[in-house]
Amino acid sequence: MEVTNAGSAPLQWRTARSVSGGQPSSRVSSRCKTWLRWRFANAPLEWRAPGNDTGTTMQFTAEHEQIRRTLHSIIDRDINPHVDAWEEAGIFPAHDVFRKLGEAGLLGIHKPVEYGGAGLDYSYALVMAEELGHINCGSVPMAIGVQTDMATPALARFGSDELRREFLAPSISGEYVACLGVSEVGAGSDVASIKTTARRVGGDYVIDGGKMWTTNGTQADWMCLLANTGDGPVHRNKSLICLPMKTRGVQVVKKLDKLGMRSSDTAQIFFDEVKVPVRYLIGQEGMGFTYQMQQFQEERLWGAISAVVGMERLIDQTIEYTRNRKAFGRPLLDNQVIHFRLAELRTEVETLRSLCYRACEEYIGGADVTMLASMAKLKAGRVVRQVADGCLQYWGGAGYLWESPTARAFRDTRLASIGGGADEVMLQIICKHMGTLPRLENR
Amino acid sequence: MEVTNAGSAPLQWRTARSVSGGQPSSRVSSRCKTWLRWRFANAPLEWRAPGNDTGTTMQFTAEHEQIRRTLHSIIDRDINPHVDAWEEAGIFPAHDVFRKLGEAGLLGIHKPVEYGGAGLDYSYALVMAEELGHINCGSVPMAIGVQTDMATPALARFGSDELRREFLAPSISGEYVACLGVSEVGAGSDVASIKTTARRVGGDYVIDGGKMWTTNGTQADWMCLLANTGDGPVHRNKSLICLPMKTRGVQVVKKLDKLGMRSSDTAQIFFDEVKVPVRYLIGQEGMGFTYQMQQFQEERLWGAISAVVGMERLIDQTIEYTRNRKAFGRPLLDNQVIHFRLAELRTEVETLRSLCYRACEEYIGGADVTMLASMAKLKAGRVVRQVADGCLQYWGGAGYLWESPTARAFRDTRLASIGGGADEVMLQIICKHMGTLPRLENR
Amino acid sequence: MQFTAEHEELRRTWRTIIDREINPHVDEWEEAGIFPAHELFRKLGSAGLLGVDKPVEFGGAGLDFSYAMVCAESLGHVNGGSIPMAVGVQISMATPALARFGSDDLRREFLAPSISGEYVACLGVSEVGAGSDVASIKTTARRVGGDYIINGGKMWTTNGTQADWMCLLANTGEGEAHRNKSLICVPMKAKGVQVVKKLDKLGMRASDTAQIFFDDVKVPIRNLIGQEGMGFVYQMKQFQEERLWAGAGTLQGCDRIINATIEYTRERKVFGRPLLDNQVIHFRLAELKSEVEGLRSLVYRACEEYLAGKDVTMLASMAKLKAGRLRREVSDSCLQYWGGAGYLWDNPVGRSFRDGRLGSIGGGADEIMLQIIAKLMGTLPRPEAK
Amino acid sequence: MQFTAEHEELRRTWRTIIDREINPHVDEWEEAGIFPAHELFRKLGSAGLLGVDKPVEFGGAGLDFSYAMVCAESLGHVNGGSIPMAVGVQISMATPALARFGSDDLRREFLAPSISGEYVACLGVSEVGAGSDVASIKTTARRVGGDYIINGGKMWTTNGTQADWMCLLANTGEGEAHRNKSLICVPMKAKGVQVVKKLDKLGMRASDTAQIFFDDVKVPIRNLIGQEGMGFVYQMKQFQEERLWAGAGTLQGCDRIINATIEYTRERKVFGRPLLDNQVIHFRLAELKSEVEGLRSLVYRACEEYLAGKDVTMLASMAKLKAGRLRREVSDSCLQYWGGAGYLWDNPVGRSFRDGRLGSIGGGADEIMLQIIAKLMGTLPRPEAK
Repeated sequence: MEVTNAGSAPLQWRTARSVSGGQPSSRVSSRCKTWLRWRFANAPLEWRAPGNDTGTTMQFTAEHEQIRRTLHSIIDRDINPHVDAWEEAGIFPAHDVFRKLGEAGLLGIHKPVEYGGAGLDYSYALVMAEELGHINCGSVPMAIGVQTDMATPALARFGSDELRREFLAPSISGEYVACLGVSEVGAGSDVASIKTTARRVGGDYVIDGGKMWTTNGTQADWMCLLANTGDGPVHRNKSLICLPMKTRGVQVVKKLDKLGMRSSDTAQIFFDEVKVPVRYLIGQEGMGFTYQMQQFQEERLWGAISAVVGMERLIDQTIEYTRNRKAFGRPLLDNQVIHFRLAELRTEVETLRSLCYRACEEYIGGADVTMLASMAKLKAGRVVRQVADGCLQYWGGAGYLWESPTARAFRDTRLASIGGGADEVMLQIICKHMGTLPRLENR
Repeated sequence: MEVTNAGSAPLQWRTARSVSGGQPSSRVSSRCKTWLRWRFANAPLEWRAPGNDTGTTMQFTAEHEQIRRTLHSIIDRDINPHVDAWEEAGIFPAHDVFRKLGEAGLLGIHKPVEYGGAGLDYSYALVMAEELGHINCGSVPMAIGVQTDMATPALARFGSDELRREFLAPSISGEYVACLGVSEVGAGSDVASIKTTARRVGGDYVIDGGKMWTTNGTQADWMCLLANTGDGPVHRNKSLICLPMKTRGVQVVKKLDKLGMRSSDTAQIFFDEVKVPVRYLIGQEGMGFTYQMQQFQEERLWGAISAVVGMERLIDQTIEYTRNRKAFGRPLLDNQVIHFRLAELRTEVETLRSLCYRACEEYIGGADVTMLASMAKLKAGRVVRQVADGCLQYWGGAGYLWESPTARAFRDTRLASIGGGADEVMLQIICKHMGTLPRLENR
Repeated sequence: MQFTAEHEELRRTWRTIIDREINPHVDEWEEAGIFPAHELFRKLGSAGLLGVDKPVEFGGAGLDFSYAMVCAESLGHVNGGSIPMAVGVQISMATPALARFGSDDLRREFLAPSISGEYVACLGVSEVGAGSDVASIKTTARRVGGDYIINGGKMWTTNGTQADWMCLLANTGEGEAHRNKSLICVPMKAKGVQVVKKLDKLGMRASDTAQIFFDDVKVPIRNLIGQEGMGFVYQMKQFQEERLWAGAGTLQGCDRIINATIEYTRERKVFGRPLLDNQVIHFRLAELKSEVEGLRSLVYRACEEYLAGKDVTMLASMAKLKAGRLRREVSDSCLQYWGGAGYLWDNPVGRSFRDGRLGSIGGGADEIMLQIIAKLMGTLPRPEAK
Repeated sequence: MQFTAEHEELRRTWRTIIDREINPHVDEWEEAGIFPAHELFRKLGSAGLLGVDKPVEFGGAGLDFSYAMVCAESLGHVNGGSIPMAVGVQISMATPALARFGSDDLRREFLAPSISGEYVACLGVSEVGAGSDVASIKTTARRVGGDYIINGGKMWTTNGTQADWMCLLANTGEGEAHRNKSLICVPMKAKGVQVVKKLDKLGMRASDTAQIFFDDVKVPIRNLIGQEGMGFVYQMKQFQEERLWAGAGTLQGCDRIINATIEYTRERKVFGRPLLDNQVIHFRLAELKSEVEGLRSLVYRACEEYLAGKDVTMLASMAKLKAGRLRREVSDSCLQYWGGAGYLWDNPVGRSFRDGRLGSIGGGADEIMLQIIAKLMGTLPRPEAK
């Protein structure tokens, strides 16, 4: 392009906005709207048409708000009052909680309408994930995330109708609890190196091996299992299989005792000649690794956005605590290092939120957001630790007490940089996308 | 040892202190004391015998204080008044300055008495390096450091008497300016891969190649050159050679224009069939790499300790500036983020100083301090950048002005993590000592 | 943020003009300590680049702020911070208030030629004793007959030695510090305006920064922008765009430095393999890139909300804060991997290290951003909250 | 710091006793939320480990403080922070003032059995409303006849449910806050002492931390340590040793965690090679080790100066600050490389993560250290400098 021609460009631009802008990004199909109306019929109606949208994306609609409100009321009524007891018990009643969420339509927000989902776009799922931060711990949100964004996306996308009726529909209604079987003792971050096998014998798969770090593992009705179904190259020999947990040969060996996430049951599981029919295969045989990588994309975005509100709340609670707490004759909060530090942390939180929103927009727009989602997951892991650690500091001894929100956050958030692909795995993925990973490692 | 026996141990300990402690660590030989008396005869005498030492090491004696005072008066009279002009000129008159330091006996503090040195232990050299921080820039201390701790230790330790008379003595008296020829265009941190060669032809070495990043390079009278004198394995084919810079074939190609250290002349130098007699070899042929590694040990410790006082001064200047500067009706310094941050920085500075002192003690005690010296160098590089950057911030626009002490520190200190072995090289050395470097890299 | 073809067109135009008219000259301008503002601005003006979000009546393109933001981002392609800063003053710091609140006469006189590139503008807010603390400025403009008589001085004035006019903030009354100030267009050739010295700075060395004195400078009262006494309020609004500009302006510069470092470390071999193959290097660059994308998202989000008519003071201040911090981190970290080469005077990363250091100081230091954020979070103690 | 053969002997003794009597039981004590202080202290007492720097007359070894520091450092070998903390209270927090200023009678009654391990001591300084702000405690000890009548309460009392006596700081007068306090030995069985609850903490789970109330508790006046009204001053001196202890106590714990991580990552293979071979991992561990050696040097230097009779408040506070920060950094960074295994409850690094978090809070939070350092640097504003 010639610079001399550029002079005339403004003529074009002058009307640009009126052409390109201003179009409502009406993401909610009319069928879905009906569904939403029905689902949220008993909630206070402050309804307005999504057409009011200004055309800039990530402008939240009344439907988004509706989801927020519905989730809040369930959290306030059915979850938060019990969290302390569940943390003490080392488990929470997943079936009870999921049934309530399922009845409210919250477990299938972006799942197909045919199986009880709402068929909404990912921005609605994102809002759901974000609002889970209102729960007073990390375990329950994580369990819900496994159900909605980690164990079911591949099934919803690639599963046969029959399989979706059998496993997806009851997972959306909340009747079934799902878990994800990817990590193993010797293969945490290095998914390609899993050892569990599923051999075809007649019309069955015969499964041997074991899984580790399985969230919801002691309560789950079925597992979305990744296993080696062939001998080929490691990225093409794996399959995803729906495995009912009551099948003979499945042993839940132990509930792992963890630093945090104490109300979440995390299991180690063994498979000893477990037989499931071949029709339990999700999509095509050999495509498991690929499906799982796609599934991870949503898991990562979920992991990032679900951290935001919890951090905001912790910062707010810290503001409140330090405002009331006096030392040397004035509120702790009046210490400049404290209110400045909280401002820094809030800045990091808003940056993370913006990154998640942007990734979500691009995802909805059909882009591959592996890099942005990995960045968001990485950043989330870093920031939650900073926030939990930073806030705890200003509570002093009180923050160190076992049941203080800061101590719980400190324990729970430490997982964020480890679970669902450690920070270092995210860095590796980002490097790959930047084209900076050395050949040797770049497989 | 049996725990049951441990009960009687206190009996032993009770007298421990009186046995092991309390001995004066009289490091100054009587000959040296005489030398010191003579050297510092015209300085105000507040002399006391070193026997007053309490026995804990790194207890400074009157001699240490004497060195400090002598150096201070030279800095105040002959250096600091001219620094701004030298910075502007992009060079400082090394011969003038070194002659003054040489006359005061400051260029040979731990060099052999036979060649004009004071023969004191390394703690005195350390004090000298520390006090160089009183100079208002980084360039001049660096140039002095090259003269005393980078280009001459190997010569002083391994050189023949003749060679030491020819090159070391005038470098101690300040007549000669020395430079160090190790880094090359393609070999900065990776010393083993230098390309410059010195072939034996008759009674001469014929030198070809070139050196880069040579501090004092345009003014030096001689270079302590590292060159390949053979074809063997890279750690055994190198030698150190004294190279007079006026020799035919030595071309000082250009003075490098650097981000900081603006009054230091840094040169790129080429050698085109440069002939020097074989007797200019330092120590044994093929031992150059080994000698240089030893020489680096002192260079690193020097690099670390020489950063301390400059940082302290910058912090003090920042305290003064922010105390006088008002914003929003009160001194800037009264902002808690400022005085707390300065306290953090001061803590880091004291930590670094302690690490240097400890390394020095162990070095004097005969230990191999490669690891501690590398840690000190690494830490120094990190901390000076933090201090310069942190202090500059609180000066606001004034700190951003070219000639402000913070701006100069910001430019000058950035070299600390790069020159004399970058941070990453230090990390590699530390890893090697920790036994954590992978085999592949561990050569 | 949904970018249109027009946004992309704008980016391309900037890129072409930067490659042709700016980058080839930056080194010599850095050496000279100044750049030919009139000459360059006229070129930018002819290309329609100085008024994308300014009213059509005065030569602008009448587009929304997202286009100005694209300008800021595109300028990151310039090899150095001076020119982007100078252009930023012209587009988003000295002119937004005039464009929004100025009379038609005033806009014809000062805005139109600033959009065409005929005039160079500067902003007169900071003073020797009042950098970040804007409310405490001392310069006065007294009404005498039909004129303002201006006395005092300004400090840290970007474009100060070349500017044709200044958007001046001065005290026009005695009242409360937030209601006694006005913005006034001051022709720099007016009698009594003295440009005392060009400041010698650590970085931004191609940008002329001046200290300026006013000694009984007379300007007609019609040079007042908008209403008398509203200057502080206008300036605070103008700051909002300045901060978004600062956030956006950091993005592509960081990308450029990161990319240059990738390229350099890929070529450069140490211990027999590319420097880039060191895991600490490619991981660190990935970390930095993640931070840049985080900032980018924050800037885009703030811009969207600003376009939607919301008060984005908090998000804009966060973006400015994060931008200042991040530019320093990126420059410092990348420089490290260039080794000695990064320490050479003309190295682009070294220049970013010097230039970028201003980001946390100029246009409201980090601490001021923190104060604003704390205030909006309701956590600033009363006595400090003036 | 020149360590003698005796220092080495002391280290070996600690190591042996820790390997035999402590580490095998830590997991069960953690589970139980308490450890058998009397049983353990008696063993330590018999080995002469509870009084190395205490007067020979009362069963101590009469050595200098460097030996106490070696105790602190050696305790880092314990797999968890609770026991070192409990021992630290006994050796360097609750007893130094008594040892230095107490009457012979009082020392025979409370110090001697604390050195032999018969008695468990606790320190009563922090209160619900006065953690870091010691001067503002509310507990009072009024003189009535030959007795003090004590009312009030203490919070965060380590060893609180098992202690035989408390070194109590209470207000014994009305005057100025720094001159109206005294230290008093209070037998925990005295009538009116109520140990209300064992606090349930994030970490240090084998340590019993109590909240304690005093309701008209009578103790004879001869239980006063030193002079009345000097309590604040004594306590400040006692804090100096406490801080050095905290600095020294962090060193070997950090070493232990780093070494365990090296060992683990060397064994653990990912993508076909040891985790440790990742450059980001071995470089990061090198960086952490450098910081640990920096802290070690600072602690040794402070100790030397303390032995030489200097006031080391500043260096000790710096050591405490740096120790708190560093322990968190080391635990957090190392945990990362253990992945899921580090997140398991009984993992030593996970425990260090929980336990170590107290370092920046207990014994004067980081912010208090900063305040002290700022005060000694002369940079604390007047109004805050009480």
